[in-house]
Amino acid sequence: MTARVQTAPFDLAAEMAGFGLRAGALVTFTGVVRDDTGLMAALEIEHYPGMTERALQDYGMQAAARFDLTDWRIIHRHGRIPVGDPIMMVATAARHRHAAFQGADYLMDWLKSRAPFWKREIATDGTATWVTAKSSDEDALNRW
Amino acid sequence: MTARVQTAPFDLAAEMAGFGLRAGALVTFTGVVRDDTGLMAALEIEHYPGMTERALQDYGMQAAARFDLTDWRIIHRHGRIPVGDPIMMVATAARHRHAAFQGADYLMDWLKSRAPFWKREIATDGTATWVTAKSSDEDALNRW
Amino acid sequence: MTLEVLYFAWLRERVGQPRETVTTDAATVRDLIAELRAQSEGHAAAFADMASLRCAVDQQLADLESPIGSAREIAFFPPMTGG
Amino acid sequence: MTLEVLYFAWLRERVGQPRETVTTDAATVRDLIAELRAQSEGHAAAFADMASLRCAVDQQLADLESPIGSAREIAFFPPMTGG
Repeated sequence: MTARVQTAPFDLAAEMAGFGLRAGALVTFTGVVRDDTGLMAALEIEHYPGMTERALQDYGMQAAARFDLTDWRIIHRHGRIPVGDPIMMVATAARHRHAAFQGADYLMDWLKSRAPFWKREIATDGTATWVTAKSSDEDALNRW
Repeated sequence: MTARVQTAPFDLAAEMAGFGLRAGALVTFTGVVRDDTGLMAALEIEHYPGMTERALQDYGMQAAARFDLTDWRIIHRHGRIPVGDPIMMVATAARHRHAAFQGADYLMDWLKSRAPFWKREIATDGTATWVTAKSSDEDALNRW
Repeated sequence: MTLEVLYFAWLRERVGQPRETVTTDAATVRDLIAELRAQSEGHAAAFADMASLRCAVDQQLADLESPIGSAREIAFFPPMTGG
Repeated sequence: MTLEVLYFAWLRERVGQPRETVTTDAATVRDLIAELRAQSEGHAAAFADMASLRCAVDQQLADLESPIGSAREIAFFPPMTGG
């Protein structure tokens, strides 16, 4: 039941060691910096220190209550993150698979639209462009 | 894009090394032997050699086509699996998170009800009881 | 026609063996079951609950009306409990 | 009343600074914005598109009608793009 914000890379394996030990179902989601155009070098992620940690903790606790999660973990990086690197992960543990899936899916929808992070795409030529929020992410949140 | 059936334990970390490298979204599901009563020692899983491998491969390919997965992996153990040990895992990679989540969820529903595995619960006193299929698993499959 | 018939889980336990070779002219899976059921008490017990019976013809899931055709291997088992 | 006002992402870039201390009697976030907007061209640009404006009052997401009350810290930023 932990949320962490950090610049350092994380290792899915290390994070999952001992996670949700008594649960029957574990789900992880990992978001990775993607380069669709071949022109992207990195993401640069700004966040709101103080609020971020609190928001992640809140969303984790909300998900745990709603889906009866026995454990959860949220890790989100900020700073410069090169293409191919993991950006963030969530992990959920529950007795049954649907709860674990739904908990992770729900957390992702909240993180996308309600956690105070802002992404900027850094191109190989150095130009930087703020990523625009997608209305589909807002729609996804309204499912819950 | 691999399916494996094995008696040996597997390591989520090792399985995910290099998995779905170019994708933006990775989802894993791990099923673990749960002991709700404190009376269970292990699961014993029987399968249908030959058919199992073929079925897992088929379901993986179906999920990949349907959800545009860039990679997928299914590992399912058989034989005796002690409480706390991982039983099986699926991993999916896709450009976007919803596809990765749905692909993994879909695969799990297929594996639960259409992959030729049969579970027997082995109690600490040695008694063995076949696990009965749940109608909720059949319902879950009908969602797709 | 000669077929390999396989049994899994509690069907295997009731029949008392994991597989047998049968010679049959059955057209469908259902016809084959009728013949198998007559072989022993164990067979009859294995096929007592048709609602809990699943089958595969040449390693593909099938239903009771499936034709046997030139199949080599028919398997019977309870509802699967994977995952 | 003295408040810390924080800016993030392109609002920060437009305002030209990540934070400032303001003295205000604004009752709501919307009132505060009206005052801030008058401070500089950069502020006006930052608050030009109200549909793309999000805010937090004492690190809790809020809306434009939220009362400022005894809040110590108000933050303005574009729609979040985490995950």
